[in-house]
Amino acid sequence: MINILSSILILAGVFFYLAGSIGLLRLPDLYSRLHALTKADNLGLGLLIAGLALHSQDLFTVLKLLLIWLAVLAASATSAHLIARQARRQETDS
Amino acid sequence: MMTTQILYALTGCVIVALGLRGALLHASLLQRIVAINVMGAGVFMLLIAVAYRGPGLPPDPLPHALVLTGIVVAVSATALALALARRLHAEQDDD
Amino acid sequence: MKTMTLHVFDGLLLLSIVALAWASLATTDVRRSVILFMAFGLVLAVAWGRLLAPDVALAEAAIGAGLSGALLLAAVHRQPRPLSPVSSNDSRHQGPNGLSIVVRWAVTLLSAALAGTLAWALLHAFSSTPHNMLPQAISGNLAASGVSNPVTAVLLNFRAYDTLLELAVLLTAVLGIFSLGQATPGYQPAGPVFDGLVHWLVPVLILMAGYLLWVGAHAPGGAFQAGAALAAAGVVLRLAGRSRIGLPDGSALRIVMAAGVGVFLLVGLSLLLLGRPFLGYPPAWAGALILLIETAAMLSIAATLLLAFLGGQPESTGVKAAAKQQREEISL
Amino acid sequence: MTDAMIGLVALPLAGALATLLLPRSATTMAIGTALATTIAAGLLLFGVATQGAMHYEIGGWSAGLGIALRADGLSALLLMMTALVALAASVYASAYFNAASERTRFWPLWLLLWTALNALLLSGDLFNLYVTLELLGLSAVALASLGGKRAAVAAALRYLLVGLLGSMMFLAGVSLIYAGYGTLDLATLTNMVEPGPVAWTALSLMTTGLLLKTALFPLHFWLPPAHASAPAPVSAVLSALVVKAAFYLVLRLWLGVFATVVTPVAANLLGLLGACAVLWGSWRALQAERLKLMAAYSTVAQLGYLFLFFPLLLALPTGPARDLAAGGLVLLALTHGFAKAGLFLAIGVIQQRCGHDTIRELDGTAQRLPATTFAIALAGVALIGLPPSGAFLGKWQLLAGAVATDQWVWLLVTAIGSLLAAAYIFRVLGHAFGHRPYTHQPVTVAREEWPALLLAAMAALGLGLAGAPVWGLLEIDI
Repeated sequence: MINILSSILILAGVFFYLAGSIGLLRLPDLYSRLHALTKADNLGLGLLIAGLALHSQDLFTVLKLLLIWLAVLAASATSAHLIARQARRQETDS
Repeated sequence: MMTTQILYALTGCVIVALGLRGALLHASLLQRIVAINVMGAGVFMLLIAVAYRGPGLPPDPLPHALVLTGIVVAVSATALALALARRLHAEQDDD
Repeated sequence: MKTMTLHVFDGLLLLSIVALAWASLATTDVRRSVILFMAFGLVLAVAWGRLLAPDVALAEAAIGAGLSGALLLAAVHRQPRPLSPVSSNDSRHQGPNGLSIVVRWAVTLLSAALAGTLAWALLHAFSSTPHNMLPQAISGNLAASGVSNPVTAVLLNFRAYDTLLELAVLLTAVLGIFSLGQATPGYQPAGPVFDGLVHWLVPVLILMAGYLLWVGAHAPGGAFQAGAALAAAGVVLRLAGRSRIGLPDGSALRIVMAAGVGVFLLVGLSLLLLGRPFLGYPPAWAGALILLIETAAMLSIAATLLLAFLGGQPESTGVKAAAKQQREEISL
Repeated sequence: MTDAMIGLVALPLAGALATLLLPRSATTMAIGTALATTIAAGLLLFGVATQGAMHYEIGGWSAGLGIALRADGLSALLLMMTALVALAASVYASAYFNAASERTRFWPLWLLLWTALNALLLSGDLFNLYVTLELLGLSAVALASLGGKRAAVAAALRYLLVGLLGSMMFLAGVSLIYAGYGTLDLATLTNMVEPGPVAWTALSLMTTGLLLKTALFPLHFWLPPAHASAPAPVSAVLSALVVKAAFYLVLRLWLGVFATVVTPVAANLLGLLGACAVLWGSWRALQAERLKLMAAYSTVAQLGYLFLFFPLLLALPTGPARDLAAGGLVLLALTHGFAKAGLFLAIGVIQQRCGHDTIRELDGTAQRLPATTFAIALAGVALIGLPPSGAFLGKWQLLAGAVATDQWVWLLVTAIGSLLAAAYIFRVLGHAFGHRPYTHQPVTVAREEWPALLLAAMAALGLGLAGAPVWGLLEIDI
């Protein structure tokens, strides 16, 4: 039972990664691409980690996986913000 | 499980060749430093492939320690090379 | 079924590694080349994980891709951006540095020949019976080494002399950087979002460094990975425009820089005085001595990598007025 | 006596840390460390001479697992030369650098370079050799770029990139050896190695890496600018010791570990490259405008002579003739070390006192700087290979070996090389003894001229007249 649930979660996560990557390639300008990447990949990672957490033996590993997810969330959100602000600033300058 | 070992070792050789080619051909200093790091990564892949003993068996720890030492040596050499390149650019702007 | 998927995974992983390496070296735009190199480093860390080398994967991600990438990006960031962005393809035929086609083909053939002979020799080496002399010796002596993680045992006990010289290499690099001039000017103070991240991230990084140092005795981790995590905390503070990034001043800084090699040498020589061989820890104290050396090495590695990112000796922060320190225009 | 081996690595390393932590009294501590290290080298030489080759397992682990330090006749001699040259250059450097800031930056790097040289000459483990080569390369580059001038930084950067490429090649060879034989210890490797693709490829990779670092002919392009633009004591040690350490490794690999794998064809190739180095280096030295550039090209040439010995040693059957030739090779290497160091130190004095080192405007230096010009002349005697010098004995064995094995081409190359060497030395002396009357009274700079004089005298007279023990010591082999 656990295996089926975790494989569903992992498959969903991978699907969102795929969506993020397609978004990166297909979307026209920088902002929408940033949008796609940050949102889809973070959700994908969340699902992936949920799936993995079901497999892990002890609570400590689950907490470590959660910490990874929080760190990636914060890092990608901040970097997306900084890139967008920088792009906006260059547009207003030129 | 020899195929995995051979697969990774051959890729290591390809990366060493790519790094060497880049190091010899590129003009800009930064790209030559990147190329030498890529070549180093290729050699490290050789070492780690040699250490791999198969999916179930524990790998040989000695090459792992060698690669760890190699990575730290590579980063210190890169840092010095970048500092020299920065000083060179600074000198160029002055005169 | 299981080995089939593993082979597919291996194939994809190796393809992406070679593709990233090729792309990073084929482009003539330095910025693109550095960013692709960082991606190459991270995918390489996945490859080390796949080959059951977690210690090396940690170090590759933290130092190989992380800090080397930060150093390279800082260097690219300082380089003046080329006025007319030369599109990479028209400079293709003329070659990155104007070399004629003959030279480019000669170098390509030379590197291909090197790869060929290397592969030929490796295949020959793999076909002969695998030599298990050293792995058995390591696992045999692991109990007496004071740690249960074999990689740390090799690094800090069996081949401790290598690690001592390697810390000396790190110290030499930073002394060389010091002799080339002062640190680069700092960065613009960060906006609210980045500042918020720094407030939260830096303590976590410091805790993680302590954890990595402690766990190194029985699981993947150790002084190098811990030092890299600590240096990452300093780099983030530096990028956020902070003037105090955790580095001590003047003579205290010199003590931290020399701590790694100093403690190592002190332990080795004092053992010599006690009649033991140089760097021959008595099995009873081995664990404690290794932890002592690793702590000093972590501080030394963190300070050295951070000073390398700074690009030189930081002015003594006490006297520096904000006005005097010329800030970069581009805010990060 | 084996503690002397540990002392040879630990003392300069501790000295480097001490000069880093206490910058104000750096000079006195550095000279103290230099003296202590020289005493340790002397003890080691005495130990090896009396009790034979020494062996020390670091950490008490057996050679396969841990790292073993080894000292035989060859390494003890080279360690002694390193110690004497570095001691003399340290005394010279204490007077050469007048700015305190330069001095505090110089001493730690200088002692780290010395640690790397000693660690390399003592190491008996392949990967440990890679780490010592990197430490040597980085400290040499950091010292070469100390001047901070544009030419020095550019040359140091090219030297670093070439050095990194060489180290990566060496590491590729080491990983191949570990893949094939499962061990990194040189002693166990010596009796495991047998001719085959692994040994050939590994040896050629390691040798290419080392030839890059020892600047043999086609790969020498980085050496002249790097050695010419470095501060005087640094270029003295770069030319006399750093390139020689890489040559020592080629010697240790070709005639020791991989002796059964080396083919005469490969040895002749090395000899050919050596011959080109001799001719090309001497020719460029003759055309050099500046004294330092001439000395740097002369290093490229003199290293060429050392590689000429490889085809001879391969062709000679093991016996007294081969031992004589091997002794000649070591004596030539030692003499070049002392002579080139003395020459560079003397050139440093001229550059500091006269502000330039262009050969054409040298007239009057004989009257103004008599001791320095005498040091250059003595070093010249050793570089050419005139009788009283050790180089004469070395070249004599080279010619005897060439005659014994009917390889006349090396004989021809040595003759032309020596003539060209004589040309570029006498050209300098000709300018120095200009007939322009010089009114001021001569200048003597004791602390800088004495080291140059002693080194040059050691090369021109010491090794020539007292060269016999070298052969005795070389009998002691691992």
